[in-house]
Amino acid sequence: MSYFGSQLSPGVAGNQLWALIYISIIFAGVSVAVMAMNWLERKALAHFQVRLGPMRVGPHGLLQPIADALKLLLKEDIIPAEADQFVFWIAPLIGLLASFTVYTVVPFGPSQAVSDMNIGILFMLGVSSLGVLGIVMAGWASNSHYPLIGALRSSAQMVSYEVAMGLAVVSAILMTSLNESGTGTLSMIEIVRAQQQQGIWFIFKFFPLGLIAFVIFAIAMVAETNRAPFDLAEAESELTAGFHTEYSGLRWSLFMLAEYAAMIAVSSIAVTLWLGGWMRPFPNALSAPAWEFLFSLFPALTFGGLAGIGFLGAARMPSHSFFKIQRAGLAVFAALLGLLALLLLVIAIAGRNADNSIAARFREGIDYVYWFVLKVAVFMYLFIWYRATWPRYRFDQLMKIGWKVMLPISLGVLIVTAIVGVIVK
Amino acid sequence: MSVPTKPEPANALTNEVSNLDLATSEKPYLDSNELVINMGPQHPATHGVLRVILKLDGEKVLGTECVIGYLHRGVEKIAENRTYTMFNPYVDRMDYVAAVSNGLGYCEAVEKLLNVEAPPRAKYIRVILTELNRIASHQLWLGTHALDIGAMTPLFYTFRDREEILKIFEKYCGARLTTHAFRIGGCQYETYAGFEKEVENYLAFLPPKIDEYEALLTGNRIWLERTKNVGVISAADAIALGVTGPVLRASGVKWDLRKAQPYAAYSDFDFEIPTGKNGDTFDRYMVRMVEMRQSLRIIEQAVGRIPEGPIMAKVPKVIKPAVGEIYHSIEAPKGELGYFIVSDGSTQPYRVRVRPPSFVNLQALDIMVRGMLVADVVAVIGTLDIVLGEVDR
Amino acid sequence: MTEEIKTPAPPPPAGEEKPAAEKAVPPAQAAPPSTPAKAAPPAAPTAAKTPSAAGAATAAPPKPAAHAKPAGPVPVPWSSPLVEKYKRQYGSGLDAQTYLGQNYFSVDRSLIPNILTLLRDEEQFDYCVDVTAVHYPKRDKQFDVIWILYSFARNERVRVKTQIADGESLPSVVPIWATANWLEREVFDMFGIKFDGHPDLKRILLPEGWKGFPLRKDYGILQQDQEWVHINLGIESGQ
Amino acid sequence: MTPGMAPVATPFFFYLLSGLAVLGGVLVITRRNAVHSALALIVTLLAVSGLYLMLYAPFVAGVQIIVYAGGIMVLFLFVIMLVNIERTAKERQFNRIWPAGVLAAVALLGLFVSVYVKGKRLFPDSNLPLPETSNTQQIGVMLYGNYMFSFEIASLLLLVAILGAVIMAKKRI
Repeated sequence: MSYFGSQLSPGVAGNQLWALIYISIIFAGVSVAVMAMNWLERKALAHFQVRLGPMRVGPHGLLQPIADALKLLLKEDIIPAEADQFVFWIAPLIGLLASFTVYTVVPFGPSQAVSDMNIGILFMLGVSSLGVLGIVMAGWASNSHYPLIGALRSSAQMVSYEVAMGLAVVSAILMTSLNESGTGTLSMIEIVRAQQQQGIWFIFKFFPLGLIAFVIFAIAMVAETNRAPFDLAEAESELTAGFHTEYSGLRWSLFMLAEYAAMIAVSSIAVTLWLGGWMRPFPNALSAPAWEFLFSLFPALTFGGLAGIGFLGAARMPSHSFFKIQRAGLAVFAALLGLLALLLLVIAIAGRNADNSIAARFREGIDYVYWFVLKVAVFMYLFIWYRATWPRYRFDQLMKIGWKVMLPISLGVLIVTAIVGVIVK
Repeated sequence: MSVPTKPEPANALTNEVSNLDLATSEKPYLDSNELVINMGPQHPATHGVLRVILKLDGEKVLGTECVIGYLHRGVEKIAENRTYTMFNPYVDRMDYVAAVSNGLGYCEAVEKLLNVEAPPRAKYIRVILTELNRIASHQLWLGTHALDIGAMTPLFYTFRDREEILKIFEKYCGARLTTHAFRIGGCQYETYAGFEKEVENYLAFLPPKIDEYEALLTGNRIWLERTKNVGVISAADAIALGVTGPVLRASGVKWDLRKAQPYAAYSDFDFEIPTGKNGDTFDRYMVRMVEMRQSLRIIEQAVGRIPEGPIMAKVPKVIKPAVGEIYHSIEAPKGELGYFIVSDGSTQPYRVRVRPPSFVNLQALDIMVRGMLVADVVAVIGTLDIVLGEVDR
Repeated sequence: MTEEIKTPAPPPPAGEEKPAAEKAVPPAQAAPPSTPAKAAPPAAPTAAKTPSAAGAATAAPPKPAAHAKPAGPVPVPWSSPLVEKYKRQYGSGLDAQTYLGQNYFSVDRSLIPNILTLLRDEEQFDYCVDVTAVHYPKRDKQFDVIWILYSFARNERVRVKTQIADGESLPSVVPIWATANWLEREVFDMFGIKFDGHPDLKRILLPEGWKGFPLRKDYGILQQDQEWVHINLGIESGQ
Repeated sequence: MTPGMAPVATPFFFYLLSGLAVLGGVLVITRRNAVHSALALIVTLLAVSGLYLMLYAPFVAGVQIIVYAGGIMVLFLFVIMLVNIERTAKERQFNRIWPAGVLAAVALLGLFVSVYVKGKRLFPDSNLPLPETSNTQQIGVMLYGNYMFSFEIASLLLLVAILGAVIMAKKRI
């Protein structure tokens, strides 16, 4: 338990036990987040489209992801006769592995990360770029034309957008070097710290340079994760289901898991690089203890609000005996949320003094994770919003945007950022 | 009416179409050029059971071949074994999203053969229902077309609004899709109480919804990129290929049977024929969007002055047209829908030939997608607005 | 409904009844007057009928049709400058008639590619609406093949028909109108009429390898290619 | 990697990664299916990048993953997938000059062995100090300072190669 008081991430501190615990927590957390995202996507998309979405399994379909997961687990796992068995079998695992490995360096807080590598961002980009291997292998191993075309599209798309993405990332890293010592960093935690020191999120740095780089990254990350409007690899109207046409059951669900995990991962990169990572809004300007306390109430307020919505929903259910169980379920769910809110409130109040007490440490950690997750959640919502709004790009247009628009702009932003950085220094 | 230029001799269009070498028997070593993929008959974007064999170079389409007939029910053969009246409901099953138009065409053709004319009140009701059906058909087209191009949301909006039309149909004749709304000689049903009110409500209801569709699509950059200069067909090619309806009009030919050879009561109404310039997918989209608004205009004029009077002409109980043959066509939502009926003087038609617009329009797919990408094939199939029930009959 | 603009009031004699008159038309065909009465509305778009006028017009004609069985309108010769011209050119191989205001040529099989080419090139019938056929099993020349043409410039429709025997083929009109490709394939599919020079004459709606031509009159409505069904679907019958 | 972090089971990981790399290498040349070969190559590249990490060269390791495993190999696969695999799989992979290949391999092995045996004399046995901090900056200084010219020459060479490839592949530009 020597680690417990330290301000380092377990990987850096060399504490393997806590690293393992963190890994488990993050793995479970991401899996739950994927399920929540699944539900949220279906619900939000439905409401965009004048529908209700899942309503039957659990109150307001809350248990739908569980039902889906169960169904997928129990489904027959079909491997096409002419498929390359081994590659077909291993492809989803590679995708999953790549998208989950990335989380080792995602900084949910200054010490709330599995590890802090000094090449953190490089590691993230590198490993997430391995995810495409899973798609390519799946497409090829299926031995079918639609998956093959999906895989070809996907690989070309990812390789193209990685370039613009990387250049945008570099321009953010360049900004980290604008300190006294003049040394930048690739470490995810240090990047956030640099923003803290410079007192500005990089999205607002050298306005509009940071914003442009951020926008480029935000576009490229949608392309990287094969989401609408860049979901050509799985364009259902053209390629039925693209690279996973031949997949079913558990293996298919692994692809979905990998896709959503990758979405969360790239959003984490964006949050870390441009949106101040775990930092709450205005940590420098509004640093008085009163402000600190006010902001630390946000987690409790959020869950309280969710609980309130849950109770409202339960109250608004039709008073028919059919809805008895649903109403009760929703009420229990809301009550759980309320309890969580209460717990968070207690922690926030108990840890309001910035001493080194356990409560204060807890409160801090919760704040960090809360703000980080909130920022990531905004991106998740954007992903859904994009999907509901836009048609799909065509392949050549996608390439055109990647190479002829995004690449020059990101290169230009990089150069201008460098020049401005030198001048400012 | 603008007269298009005389079409080129059509050899270039057709000769290559069919000799598609699908059996790529001798592949050179490290051959990476041609990929033959089979799109359909079960495919999300082929609007039913169309099967398109695509020959691709990477993603570029080198040639297509349509394989149709999966939904062939022998409608024309059935017609020869049914009386004129009995065959009437069958026509609804061809273009089932525009069943009212099919019925109108058939009833008018038989009426013409019988040399009777529906009373004016019936004609007005026919116009209102047909135009409502045209809007419903275009809405369904818009939703599925947008879905093909990847925009999910318009589908649900258009279905929501189409529902209101189907409700009117249901109240009028009890059916929503295959309505069998008209009878030979007029209409069977008088309008229900409140019919005019509901239609007028719909007239006020729809324009903001069309604005909504347009807000989602018309100015959308991705939509523009996906539709502009995609699936271009020139006026000359369109005429040579017998393409009709919005597809022809989008190529710049201002030709609409409702104006050119007015039937029912269309000569009473004031409306415009929208045309496009480039004959690309975007023009076809715009033409149909404007057509919806023009249909509303027609309905608005018609519903205000439905004449009083009978709804059924005096037609014999047993329909036995004299020996002879007749061709009658109407402007269905998809194009020229024609019926060629041969009578031998008996109670059953000797031959009924349906000239289906979807069938003929689908022929244009090949020249529209050559040299384009796979994604455009999907867009073009959508923009042709085919209904396989009508293609295969 | 406007094709008949040029048609003057037709003289009573009905001319030779080549067309659909395979089953002898009963002699009592005293009805010609009713034809022009009904089928001559003025030029198209202005033909707004007032309700009363239309009502009066429609009330009359059905009555004779209701009593005397097939006593309907009969085809009358169609005379127009176009017809005169072609008659001079081709003489007896060509006949032009009007039925219920719709004009058609009945031409000899030998004239087929020429007259259609002329109609497109000289008379601007640039749109081939349909190609279809009718089967008359009791006739020597069993099939009527019909081309329905339309001219955008003239806003006029015309039909061209010809008779061929079973087994005879026709020249394809695909070089004239590209649209005829599928339409001819359908005629081939349904009637077994071959078109020479068609780029890809094969079945279109029925599967390849199907035996029989369903729209021939000797093909029963319940009939199907049992062998094909058995081999390809693995069931005894599709009925 | 970072000061304070104890090297974990170094010999074990070294042998594991080396073994993987060698195994991957063997699979690359023995698999008949080109896609399987490419996948084996990816394993080798990843193992090598692990070795880089053990040598305290995280930047090189990261670049190895991004450029080789994530970029180049994807392009490899991209090309291989378009190729008619069935035919390549059926054909004999070894042609008549395989004895020459074996000879070369034996010679290389001999070289390695001799270096290993005489290594002490060739390379002075000195425990080089491990880098205290991230060596990313040092790499940058080297590339854009000391070895600027050769770096630029290399990039020029790559540009020429790209142009050549485009000209050879495109029938018409």
